[in-house]
Amino acid sequence: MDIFLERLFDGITNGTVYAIMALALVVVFRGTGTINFAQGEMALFTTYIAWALTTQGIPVWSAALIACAIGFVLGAAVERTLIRPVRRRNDMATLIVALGLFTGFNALAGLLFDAETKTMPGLFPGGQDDYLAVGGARLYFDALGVWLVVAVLIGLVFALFNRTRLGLHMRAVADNPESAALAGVPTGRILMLGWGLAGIIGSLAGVLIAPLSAQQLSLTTMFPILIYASAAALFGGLDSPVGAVVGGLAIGLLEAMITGYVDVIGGTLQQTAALVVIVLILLFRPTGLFGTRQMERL
Amino acid sequence: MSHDPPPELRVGDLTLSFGGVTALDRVSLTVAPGEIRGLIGPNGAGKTTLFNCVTRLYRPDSGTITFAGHDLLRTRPDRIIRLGIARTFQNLALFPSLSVLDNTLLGAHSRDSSGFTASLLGLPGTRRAHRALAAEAMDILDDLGLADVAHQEAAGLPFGTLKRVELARALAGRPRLLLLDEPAGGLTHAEVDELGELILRLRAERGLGALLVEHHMGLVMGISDRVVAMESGRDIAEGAPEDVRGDERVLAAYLGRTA
Amino acid sequence: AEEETAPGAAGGLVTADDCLDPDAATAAITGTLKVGWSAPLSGPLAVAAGAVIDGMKARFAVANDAGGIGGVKLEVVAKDDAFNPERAKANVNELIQKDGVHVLEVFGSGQLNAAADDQNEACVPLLFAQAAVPEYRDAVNFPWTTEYLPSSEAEMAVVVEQLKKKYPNGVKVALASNQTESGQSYANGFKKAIEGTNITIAAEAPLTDPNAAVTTLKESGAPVLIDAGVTTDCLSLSQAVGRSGWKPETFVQPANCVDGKSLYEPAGAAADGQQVMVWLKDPANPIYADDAGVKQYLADAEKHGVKAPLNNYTVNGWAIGDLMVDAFTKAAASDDGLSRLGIIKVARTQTYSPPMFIDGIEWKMTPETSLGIGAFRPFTWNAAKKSFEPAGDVISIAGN
Amino acid sequence: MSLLNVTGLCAGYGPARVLHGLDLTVEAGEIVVILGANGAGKTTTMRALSGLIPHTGAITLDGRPLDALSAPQIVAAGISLVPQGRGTFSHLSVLDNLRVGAALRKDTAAIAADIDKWCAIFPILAKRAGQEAGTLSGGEQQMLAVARALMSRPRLLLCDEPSLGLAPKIVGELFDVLADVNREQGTALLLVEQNADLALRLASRVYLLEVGRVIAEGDAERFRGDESIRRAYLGL
Amino acid sequence: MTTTSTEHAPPPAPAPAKRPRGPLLTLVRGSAEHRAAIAAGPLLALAALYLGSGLEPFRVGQLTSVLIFAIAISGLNLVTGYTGLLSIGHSAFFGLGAYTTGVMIVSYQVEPLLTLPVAAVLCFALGFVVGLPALRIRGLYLALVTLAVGVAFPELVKRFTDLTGGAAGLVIRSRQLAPPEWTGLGAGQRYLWLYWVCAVVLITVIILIRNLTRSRLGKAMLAVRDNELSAASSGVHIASVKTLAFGLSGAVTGLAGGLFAMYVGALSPDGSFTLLKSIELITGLFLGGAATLYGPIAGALAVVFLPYYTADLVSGHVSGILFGAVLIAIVFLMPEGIAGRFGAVARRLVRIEPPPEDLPSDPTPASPERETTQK
Ligand SMILES: Nc1ncnc2c1ncn2[C@@H]1O[C@H](COP(=O)(O)OP(=O)(O)OP(=O)(O)O)[C@@H](O)[C@H]1O
Ligand SMILES: Nc1ncnc2c1ncn2[C@@H]1O[C@H](COP(=O)(O)OP(=O)(O)OP(=O)(O)O)[C@@H](O)[C@H]1O
Ligand SMILES: [Mg+2]
Ligand SMILES: [Mg+2]
Repeated sequence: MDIFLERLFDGITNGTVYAIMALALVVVFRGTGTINFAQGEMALFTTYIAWALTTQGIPVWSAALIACAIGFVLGAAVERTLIRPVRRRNDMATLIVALGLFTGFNALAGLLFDAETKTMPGLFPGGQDDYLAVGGARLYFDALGVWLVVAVLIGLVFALFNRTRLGLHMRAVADNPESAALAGVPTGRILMLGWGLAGIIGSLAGVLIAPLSAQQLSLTTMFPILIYASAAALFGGLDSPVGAVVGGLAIGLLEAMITGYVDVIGGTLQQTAALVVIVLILLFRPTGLFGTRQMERL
Repeated sequence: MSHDPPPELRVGDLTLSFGGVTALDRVSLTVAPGEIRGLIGPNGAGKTTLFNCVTRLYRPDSGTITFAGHDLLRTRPDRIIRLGIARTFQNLALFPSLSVLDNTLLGAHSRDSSGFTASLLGLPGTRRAHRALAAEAMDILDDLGLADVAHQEAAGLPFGTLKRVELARALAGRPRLLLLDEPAGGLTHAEVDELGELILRLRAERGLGALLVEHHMGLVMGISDRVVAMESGRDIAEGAPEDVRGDERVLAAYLGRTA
Repeated sequence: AEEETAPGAAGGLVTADDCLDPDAATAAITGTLKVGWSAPLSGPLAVAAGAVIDGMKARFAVANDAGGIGGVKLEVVAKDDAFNPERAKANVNELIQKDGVHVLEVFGSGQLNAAADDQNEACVPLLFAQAAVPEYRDAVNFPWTTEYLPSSEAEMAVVVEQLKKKYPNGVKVALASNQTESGQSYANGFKKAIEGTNITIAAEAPLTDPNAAVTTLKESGAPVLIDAGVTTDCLSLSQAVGRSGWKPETFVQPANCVDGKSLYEPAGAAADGQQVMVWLKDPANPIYADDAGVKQYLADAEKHGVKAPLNNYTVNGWAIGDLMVDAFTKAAASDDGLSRLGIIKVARTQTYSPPMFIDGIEWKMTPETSLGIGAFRPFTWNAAKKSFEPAGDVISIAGN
Repeated sequence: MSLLNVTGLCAGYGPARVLHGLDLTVEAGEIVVILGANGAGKTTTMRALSGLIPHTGAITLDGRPLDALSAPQIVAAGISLVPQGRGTFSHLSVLDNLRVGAALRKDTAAIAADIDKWCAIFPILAKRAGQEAGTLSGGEQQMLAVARALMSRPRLLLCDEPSLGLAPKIVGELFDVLADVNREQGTALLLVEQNADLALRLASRVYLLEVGRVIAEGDAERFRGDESIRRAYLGL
Repeated sequence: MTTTSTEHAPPPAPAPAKRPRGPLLTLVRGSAEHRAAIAAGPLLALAALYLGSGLEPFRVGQLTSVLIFAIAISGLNLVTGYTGLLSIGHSAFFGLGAYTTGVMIVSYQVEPLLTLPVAAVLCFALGFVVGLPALRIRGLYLALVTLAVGVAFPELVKRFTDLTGGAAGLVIRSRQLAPPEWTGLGAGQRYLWLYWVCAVVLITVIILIRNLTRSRLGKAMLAVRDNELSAASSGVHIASVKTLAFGLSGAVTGLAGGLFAMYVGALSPDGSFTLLKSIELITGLFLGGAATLYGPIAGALAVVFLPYYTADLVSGHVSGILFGAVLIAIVFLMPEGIAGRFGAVARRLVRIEPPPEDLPSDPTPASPERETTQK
């Protein structure tokens, strides 16, 4: 039983890591209708900044807040200067700009902070004795902390989109920017805000993830996470914050359980297996678990 | 082909609902070969939904649709046109990045029988076949006054022009039955008249039937042999244009005082 | 089955006869001797590769200050391959054809694989490659190539030697393996080394997710944990082990985990007692405070502005530089003189103990075996003192 | 001073020029209709006035130049457009579509009242309130588009073929509604309409467009009555 | 370019009546000059190839990798450019092709060239299978399916160590790649042999794709990209178009993979066949110009030489930053891709007019770029 619990906790923790990044993707998608492939590397960059601040004696919570603020500015600035001018031309231009940013931010982090692995202090107590014993398994506070943050975040994002005017305007802009402008929605500001908010979530994700990640904080920390976060977001249904979290948890749990219990697949194929399961599910729910069914009317 | 049953469209007790909205409610209707049948009804009556069922974009909850003896509900969407039914779309469903000519040629897709390998190798036969289709498409464009824009991308053309491109594409499939969803939308008076003449001429020349959804009363009443009126997914009146025009329920639900 | 032999492998002795351009291979090198690197200068491995090159450059600077190799100065030309085999191949060809380097060096085994044929045909020695692929320890097929990193098999043989001593009646082992090439060659090396012993593998788990791996391995109840991983696994595995509340009796980390400051200290108590096989002196370790080689190294490193003198990669780069200088010097004194042929002939038979190698460990190449490093000294991490402590004498597998 | 004053308006798409120096005025509270054949540039005019495409020439609203304003700023200045092809937010509910229409307004209570009002005028909107707008029928979406544009309570409403796809009865009702809005709120209207008869009945003045130029203008009265004009320009 | 500046005022005014200057050259379609111009293209290309072969061997090597990438990107172009289905899994096709060739040469001593058709066929099959979910799953959700394939490939290679050499990789020794005798090339001129093989394959691929895009299937692919439902109503069988597009795309990219195996000789699952390779291909495709015939060549040049020169110019991480910046700059300067841009310039300089009688003799516009410009 306790080994099952341990795997469960492992899976949930990994899953929340994917989920939180997936949330950032969903915010950009819902707010602007694009997928930001550079999200992970932007988060990596701000996490490095947070790390650098902690080495200057700044408490980790303050460092995280500063990183979030920088993430906001960075996201907004990138949208305004790099994304917006090309967004209208075609989707693929946006994709390439994002890939350029992906390379650029990664290299910039490498240049400013060098490529060596950093140890990022956690926001929550992460010592070897900071755990709750649950049925013989250990539930560490830092993992629990991330669970909680994700729970709060999903609530906030959900409320933003469904309960506030800002959220309504973001959805309108993502749906049809021209009509939104014709309705008086300041589309530019909304797009910037969307990317800024995603920047905040991404930064928070980075700061939370780095201490838990097997790779700690290094130039390769975020890429695999972004991949699984994208998978999670798609699985959940791209425009659904709840879906992002469920998708993230599903991938994390699938990975943990497949590694743990399916011997044939065990060693090398658990990521493949997790994705294959997801694809199979998608065959039955082609627009993700919680995605709105894209009804095409002609 | 001579022993084919006449291409008659029969819709029987067609029902489809989306969640709480019943878009079609036991609609029945036939379009005889070569008949021009008007279909009118208030907004949201289910006219487009009926088209979508016939062309298999929607799957009805119950009911039957047959055309020339074929059960359309067991026919793949891309096979519909091979049976001889082509349609236009109310809100334009063109291929924006393709030229007007290519848009039209796609309407003839099902008639292009060039083999895959042959076209990959660029064999002369396939080129000839292709050229023949292109020439035919050009004729249609000429007919519709679209020759000037044949090589322009569809994106960026005025709405009225695009409506005609829709029609050109449908005609390129050499259908036996045309489903026209508000073809006069965005056309000027003069153009509407031309459209009416064109439809009549097509029937005369090719024996083409049409199911015409239109809010332009002049056009529907002017060229339809018979008219069906729908409301809230049901057929409420049927008959000669004058009779339907005078029907109480049609007046109340659809025509209002402007009629 | 192949009867053909590669150019220059006549009876195990390197010659330039079959080279595309034999004269160039035997021509005396004058002016400057260029060592061309293809290495990941960008991306996640940039720091490691950069440190190795930095160390080598410093050692060359020392040699140049001392007059070079009989007046010939040493120079390093480095090109970025972003750890990508196809770019490494292109780099190596460009280094040979355009930059006219005399000696090559690459970082990574995929990169070595991509470069080895071209470089052997061109008869440009590729010395002390940063890789450990068994194939290139073969002087017949790859006469112009030598590798620096000790073979995983050798290292694991030493580890198993240790285990046999500690557990004469056999023991169950939990094996955590990384799914990359070096991880797999460690794992395979270990499996090979335990053949015929009564050491058995109780569980094996991939390191893709360290927590999940530990959960599985801990469940097996094995008292010994072997990490068949790469540098990035060292710390994460200790942390995962610590968190799981598991205390393996013996926990062996791979040799590339020797960086105490970054890979052991952060794990705190969890890393205590972990064992690692070492061949280089750690300039930061107090036990070498009085070591002449280390003192000289630190002084020279400072003088030539080495960025991270305490970093294990820098020390490695320095040691390789040292080995190269030794080889070049011996070549200059040989019959073939300081030529590409002279250099490779020396490199294939070189025996030398760089001052930064742990005393008792030497670099040894013979026409029969091209092992290079064949001995290690076990160390254990002392978490309280935050340093490595020797855990026995140098163990050698050279000769068996 | 006119409410809307347009002089020398030139606009186009990329290198292609569509409007070649258009002059046009709309007085406060007036209803003006633009007629013209397919491709004459009617939609382009509307888009330029709304700030959707770049232009040269001068546009003023109540004497205030609009040329430097972005589309949302033009809405704030009091101009609202019902675009051709409707441009509803297809993945937003009908209600949310209407709410977005009031993006610039702060008077929450009045917004709610306006939503109720439009739902009463177009009962289908109330019936479909929670449904995604993209699933509405063509005509239903057209009603939604008009209602949404009016949610911003503009001083000048631009309508690009508002009757497109509407049932005759609804067309009649829509023109009544527009007349009401014009009368009650003093909203000026600039219409583009293919249904010339209907438009001429509503409008007081007419502009006739041909390949990006005004070729005739005058009182609707005159156009309505003059057979030769009707035949020459309107093909009636 | 339809700039619809909705927010940032003031919208730039259109250049006042500055009609683009008249073309330098006007050709009548079908005239002798027009034919000469059409023939000049291939001749120039052949001349360029011939000149390239005379460069230093390492340069020829670089050009060989350009040719290989051009083939791989052409494959991706079929499914992503023409059919509009974003694939992040093409690294798997590239890898499967490479490993097919590698395994056949190393384990079964098959003549290298004979492995290429096998690689293409296997990759066609894989593509076909990947295309199957495309029948139900669309848009970005489909990208997830391709992502799964991309992630799976290296994992599978590692899993089947006996066949593939696993994580340690698979090495084809250069003696197994010697040029055949009839070429008269020595073992040391292997690089030239491979260069010409790649050139021939690329030319063949381009011709086939050109024919394809003008054929019924090609038009159907574009129609599916633009509007799936209406394509279906026009009689296009979406399912077979998508699966065929994926299959052909996979086959072409797999062919490139096979050539790549011969070029690099060393295959490692983590080195050349990860998602990063897919990203490289996507980058090349869009830099070069999606849905254009020659875009993949321009893209391949960019993918090979951009990092090369940025790494030459500045070292280490700065080169990464520079690379990212150049990528973005290209998108800003040439949103339709390099080939798209050149096509536009060329069309401005040279106009092709229909013959006076305006018979629709050749319905396809003179420039292959024109019919396929991105939305
Ligand atoms: N996919 C769908 N989901 C929900 N409701 C739908 C869907 N498709 C159609 N409807 C509803 O079905 C009803 C019929 O729509 P339909 O488009 O057939 O009307 P129509 O008769 O063509 O009207 P119009 O004249 O306005 O085009 C409408 O009320 C519409 O809201
Ligand atoms: N996005 C665009 N890109 C390029 N050209 C365009 C674009 N939109 C319109 N045009 C061109 O501008 C001209 C005027 O078009 P516009 O849409 O303004 O006409 P219209 O008078 O509204 O016609 P309709 O009555 O058919 O709606 C047409 O020649 C058209 O081709
Ligand atoms: Mg309809
Ligand atoms: Mg218009």
